[in-house]
Amino acid sequence: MERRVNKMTDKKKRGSKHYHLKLPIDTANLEIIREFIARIAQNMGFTGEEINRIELAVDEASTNVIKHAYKTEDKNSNFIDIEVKTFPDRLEIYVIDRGKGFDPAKIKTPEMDAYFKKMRRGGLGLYLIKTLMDKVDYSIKPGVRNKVKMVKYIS
Amino acid sequence: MERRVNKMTDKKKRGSKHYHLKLPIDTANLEIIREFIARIAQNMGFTGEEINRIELAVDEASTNVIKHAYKTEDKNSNFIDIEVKTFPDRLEIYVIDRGKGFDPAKIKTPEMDAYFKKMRRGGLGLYLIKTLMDKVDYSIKPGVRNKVKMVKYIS
Amino acid sequence: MDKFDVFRRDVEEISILNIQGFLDAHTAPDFESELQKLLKEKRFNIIVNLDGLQYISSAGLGVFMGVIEDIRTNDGDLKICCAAPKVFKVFDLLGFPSLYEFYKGEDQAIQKFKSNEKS
Amino acid sequence: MDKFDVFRRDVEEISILNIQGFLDAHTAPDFESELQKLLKEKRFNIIVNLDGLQYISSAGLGVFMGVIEDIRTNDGDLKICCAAPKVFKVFDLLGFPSLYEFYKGEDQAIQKFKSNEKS
Ligand SMILES: Nc1ncnc2c1ncn2[C@@H]1O[C@H](COP(=O)(O)OP(=O)(O)O)[C@@H](O)[C@H]1O
Ligand SMILES: Nc1ncnc2c1ncn2[C@@H]1O[C@H](COP(=O)(O)OP(=O)(O)O)[C@@H](O)[C@H]1O
Repeated sequence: MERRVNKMTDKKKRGSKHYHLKLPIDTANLEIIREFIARIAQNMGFTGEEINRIELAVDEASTNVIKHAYKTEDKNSNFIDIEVKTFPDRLEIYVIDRGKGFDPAKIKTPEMDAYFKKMRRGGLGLYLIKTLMDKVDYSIKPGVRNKVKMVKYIS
Repeated sequence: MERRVNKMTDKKKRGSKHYHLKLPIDTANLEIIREFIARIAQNMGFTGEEINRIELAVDEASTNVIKHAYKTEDKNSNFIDIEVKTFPDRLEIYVIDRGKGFDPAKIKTPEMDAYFKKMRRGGLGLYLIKTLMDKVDYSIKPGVRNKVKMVKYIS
Repeated sequence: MDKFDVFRRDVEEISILNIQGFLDAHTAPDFESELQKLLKEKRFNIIVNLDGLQYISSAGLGVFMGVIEDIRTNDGDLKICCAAPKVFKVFDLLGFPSLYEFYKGEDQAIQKFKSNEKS
Repeated sequence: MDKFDVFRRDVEEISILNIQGFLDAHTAPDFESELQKLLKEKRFNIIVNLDGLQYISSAGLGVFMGVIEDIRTNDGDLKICCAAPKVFKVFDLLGFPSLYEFYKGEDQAIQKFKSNEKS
């Protein structure tokens, strides 16, 4: 506990810290993304359980970029960007693409009962992200910059 | 083996791939850097032994940036950049800073016997990098862009 | 050391898939294709043993969703066992325990299939 | 789960430091300070047990270099044991086995100290 308190004071002094990871559009890179965010969260003092949640949310947002943002023929010339800002009280993660974008308001939260009745597959990612993180925001500019912002507070 | 051959053909078709990692100047981030490069090397099909060498070389170059590139008071406003390009036959890694730079020609390779006699500490990093990687190049522009380029070929 | 592996064992009418490692959008197709093989062989009594599974994302959950209708239409079932707490939590978060039977151990899942056969 | 840990045990005149995890520029100061504590206590018969060490970089090697002169001047020694092949390779690459005694097991290192005492 003492250790964690020390780290926090340390961070406060230095203000927020910025991290950036840029990778080819490829599901093989999901593991790199998960390890990257897990390590940052660990260094901030998040618990194992919280780290699991953050890792999964970032995986889901990144999987969406890899699967949905670009046409297959455009994937090779594009990238996925993960920007991270750490603050004394919270972790902010931005998953960014320049792809076709989407309207988050039009994506329905799955009613799980009905979902199971129809036995659809897919459509769980955005719902999971919302459930796992403390705050989620979308900023969509198709072809320019589509951004999912996810925030987790240190409890 | 078959698996690895397949991966290679796959990569050739798609040409080189670019990766980028940008982090605060902090030894706490060395672990993130090692995991990042190890995972890329693993996905390329390097052996465990080769991955260990690549990881160590990148750690050494990154440690140098964290320790030597910036004055203490400038560390908070600066970053370490790791750029990676993967090719069908090789991995190219660039460790980049904008700090004070140095003259690699003036840094003597330690004669290990004499080194041990004097029992100095330090001075082993650049020597290790040269030993561990297949090719090493420096490009130094103090205050602008100092770059250590390291290459490892797939055997 | 592979990131994901599927091992199959057949116990009489039951097929057991032991999945290990990380099940995400990258590895989900491997799991999917093993399941599709079972369906082609008309083996509809399936246990997925998650003993060695360290991670699952919605891409992995989607594989379970994608086959269950086909399996049940053919009077079979897909039962899940041996999930680590970390992995079970993801299933649970999305309400999967209301659609799939989860068991602590593989034996219990096998017994459930066998007792149904007899009745 | 810490990234690096040092555990100390004293066996008569010998102090054993068991170092575990990752020894890099981030964790080297922790190792250094444990060694400095021993030197302050005038305990100069030191074994560093690398059994649980998974990684070492030159920052870690530098710690070994930084204390050896002081130790030997005081008629002591720092012996190293139980390095995993991956870790030993880094020491070996830089010729450390010509300056430090390496042992497979901790017992052998202890015996070496004891036989020297007697002579
Ligand atoms: N980065 C993105 N770019 C384009 N479309 C996206 C992006 N993220 C999400 N979407 C859209 O939102 C939908 C719902 O996403 P999600 O809930 O993760 O389920 P799934 O990916 O399984 O369809 C996707 O099908 C897609 O149409
Ligand atoms: N990125 C860098 N910026 C400034 N100086 C550097 C950098 N990398 C290496 N150097 C210089 O090269 C020297 C030798 O580096 P190295 O062999 O790694 O040993 P050590 O870091 O232990 O001194 C350093 O002491 C430093 O002066």
